[in-house]
Amino acid sequence: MAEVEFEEDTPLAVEDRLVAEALIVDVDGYEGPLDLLLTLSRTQKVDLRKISVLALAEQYLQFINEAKSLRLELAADYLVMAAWLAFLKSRLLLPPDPTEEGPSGEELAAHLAFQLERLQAMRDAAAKLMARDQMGRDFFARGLPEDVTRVRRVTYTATLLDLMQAYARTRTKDEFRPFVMDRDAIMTLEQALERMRGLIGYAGDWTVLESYLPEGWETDPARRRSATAANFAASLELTKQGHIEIRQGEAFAPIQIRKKVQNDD
Amino acid sequence: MTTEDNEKPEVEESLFEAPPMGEQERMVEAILFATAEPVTVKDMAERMPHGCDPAEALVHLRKRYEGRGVRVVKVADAWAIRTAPDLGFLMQKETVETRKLSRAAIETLAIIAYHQPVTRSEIEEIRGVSVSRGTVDQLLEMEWIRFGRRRMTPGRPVTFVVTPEFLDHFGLENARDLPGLKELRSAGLLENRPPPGAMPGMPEGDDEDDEAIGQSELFED
Amino acid sequence: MTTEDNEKPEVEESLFEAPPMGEQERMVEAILFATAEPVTVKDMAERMPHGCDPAEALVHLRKRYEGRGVRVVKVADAWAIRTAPDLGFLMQKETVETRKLSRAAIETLAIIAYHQPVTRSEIEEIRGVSVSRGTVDQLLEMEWIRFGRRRMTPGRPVTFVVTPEFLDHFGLENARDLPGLKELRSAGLLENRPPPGAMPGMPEGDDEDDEAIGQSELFED
Repeated sequence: MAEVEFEEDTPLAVEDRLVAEALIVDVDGYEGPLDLLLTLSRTQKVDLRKISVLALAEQYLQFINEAKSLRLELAADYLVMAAWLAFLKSRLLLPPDPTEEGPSGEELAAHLAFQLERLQAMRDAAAKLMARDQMGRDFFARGLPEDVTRVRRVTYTATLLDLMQAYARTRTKDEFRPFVMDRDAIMTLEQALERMRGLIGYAGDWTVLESYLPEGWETDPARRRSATAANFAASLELTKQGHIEIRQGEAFAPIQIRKKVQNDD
Repeated sequence: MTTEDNEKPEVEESLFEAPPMGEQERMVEAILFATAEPVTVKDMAERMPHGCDPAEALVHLRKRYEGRGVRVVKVADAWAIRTAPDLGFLMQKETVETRKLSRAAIETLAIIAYHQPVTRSEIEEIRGVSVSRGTVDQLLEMEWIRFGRRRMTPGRPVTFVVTPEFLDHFGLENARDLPGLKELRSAGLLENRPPPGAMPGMPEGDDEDDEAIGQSELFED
Repeated sequence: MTTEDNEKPEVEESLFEAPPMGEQERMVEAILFATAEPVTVKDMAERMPHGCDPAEALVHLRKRYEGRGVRVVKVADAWAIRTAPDLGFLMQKETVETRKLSRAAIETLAIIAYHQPVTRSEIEEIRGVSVSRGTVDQLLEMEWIRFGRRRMTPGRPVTFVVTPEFLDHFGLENARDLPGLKELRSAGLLENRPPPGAMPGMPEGDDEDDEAIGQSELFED
């Protein structure tokens, strides 16, 4: 549905209505044509089910004419109702024309009668409702309620993922790995390679490979073994890549490395 | 007062020893006295020891207070204690001035109560005039009506229904107890009879406008 | 407690027929129920029809409520209906609400879990913001962290470590089982953000130092 369009129309419609309602007040305080019809119908002094709609239509049209002659301003819906009732009256008076389309005069009259009866019924129901015992007037609730103390126990929780994400937030460095994951006596080839690449630039002369062991790895035998092996493998790799030269005087002699001097030969 | 006949004592007792029914009645009594708002059976059961049957205790309690200065009343699916209506004269100090409702508001309230769930345009058709925003707002604010489900018709208009607060205020156990409801229904006066052809004063186009307003504004938050 | 002796019932009765005592009891019951404060006998008498004896009605009412869920009690020189003391437990409604830990708390917890034992100033260094007392207190109260040994550095600051309850909650056998960030990343649980150029307070070179400390001190007990 074209709601947007309706919304745009709304403020006007409400305003129109307020204006219309203000005018209705001018017509003797009737709440609208249906209210006026219901009031008029009471003059027939019969059960609403047996009401003569034709007579009611005549009454209404007469009322409207009087109001007009008094130059009372009539709200549009009163006039619309008057036109409709005039049409209904003609339908009710003329013999039914089988060629004519739409509901018959009787059907329209019956519905109007139903509307009046229903409105009256709702007014009666409203009166009965308001006549009931009402709380705070006829009967009363507890005046001195005892507070139900809401013992609100708040438990806090978090998931492992929350924990991880929180940690990631504080430590977003890409290379960061929690140290608890490190096997503490292992130096990998990658680590050694990375480290030696940085150091080799400073080693112009032959240096014993063992002196490249990282600080803190020389004393513990396991660490020393791992670091030595990693450094050795890294040296071979760097030699292969042409960054350094490597030599060993004899079996079990210290292994020495030095930065390869470009265009040495 | 006890329930050994129609319950399954062997099952219940084997799990927990529920307090005797007399004790349960005392508990329900204390709970209902302590609050101004109706309390649901579920709520009572949550506060009472395991294995209690507040619904049964309520039956006993209700009987106990018959003819007394206060009564045990049912409001929708909850229970409350209220003073007997014939003693209202004693409570002048407690009387709360309710805002005077306009005739339009009273009629609108009655139409919602008897026709619920009902759309705004249906209310307007019954009353023959448009329903002002203020009227509906006032009833909503008093918490006597609330929004019901949307009607599954074009425009999906919202409907209005009455609340437990409404029932409580008018001393009704549920909306079926509305005075004269049966008679109105059997007389066909609660039917939503479509008019044969277009009715004057209620052009169809306007109705849809209203509903569009309702839809966009009512459930915005 | 009753006043029949020192009043002049013969005079009153001659003027008005007071309601039967049963009715008076109902009235007192309704008044005590609906009034927001304890009510004095004088106040009751003023509200009730002429010739009533609220003091006597109170005696009956009080007896009626003996052993019930509520009692008629005297408060200073006035009367009120109150819950029987043994049913006070019904006036509590325990609701357990589970909330997510605040960002500050979860970050602090994560740092403790990964770096334990860790001092408050180390946590602050890693988070880059100060850690509030409340946050640490909350974690201590939840029994997810506890105090570890004091660090043997100037000031001998206390350290924090996680507890078995923490491990239990997160389904970890020990803190070493905490997944590394790389694992989380490869599992797609963390977005692979480009690393920020420099972490405040955490120059890159320091990292290895940190780890070395952690390694030697971790899980010392």
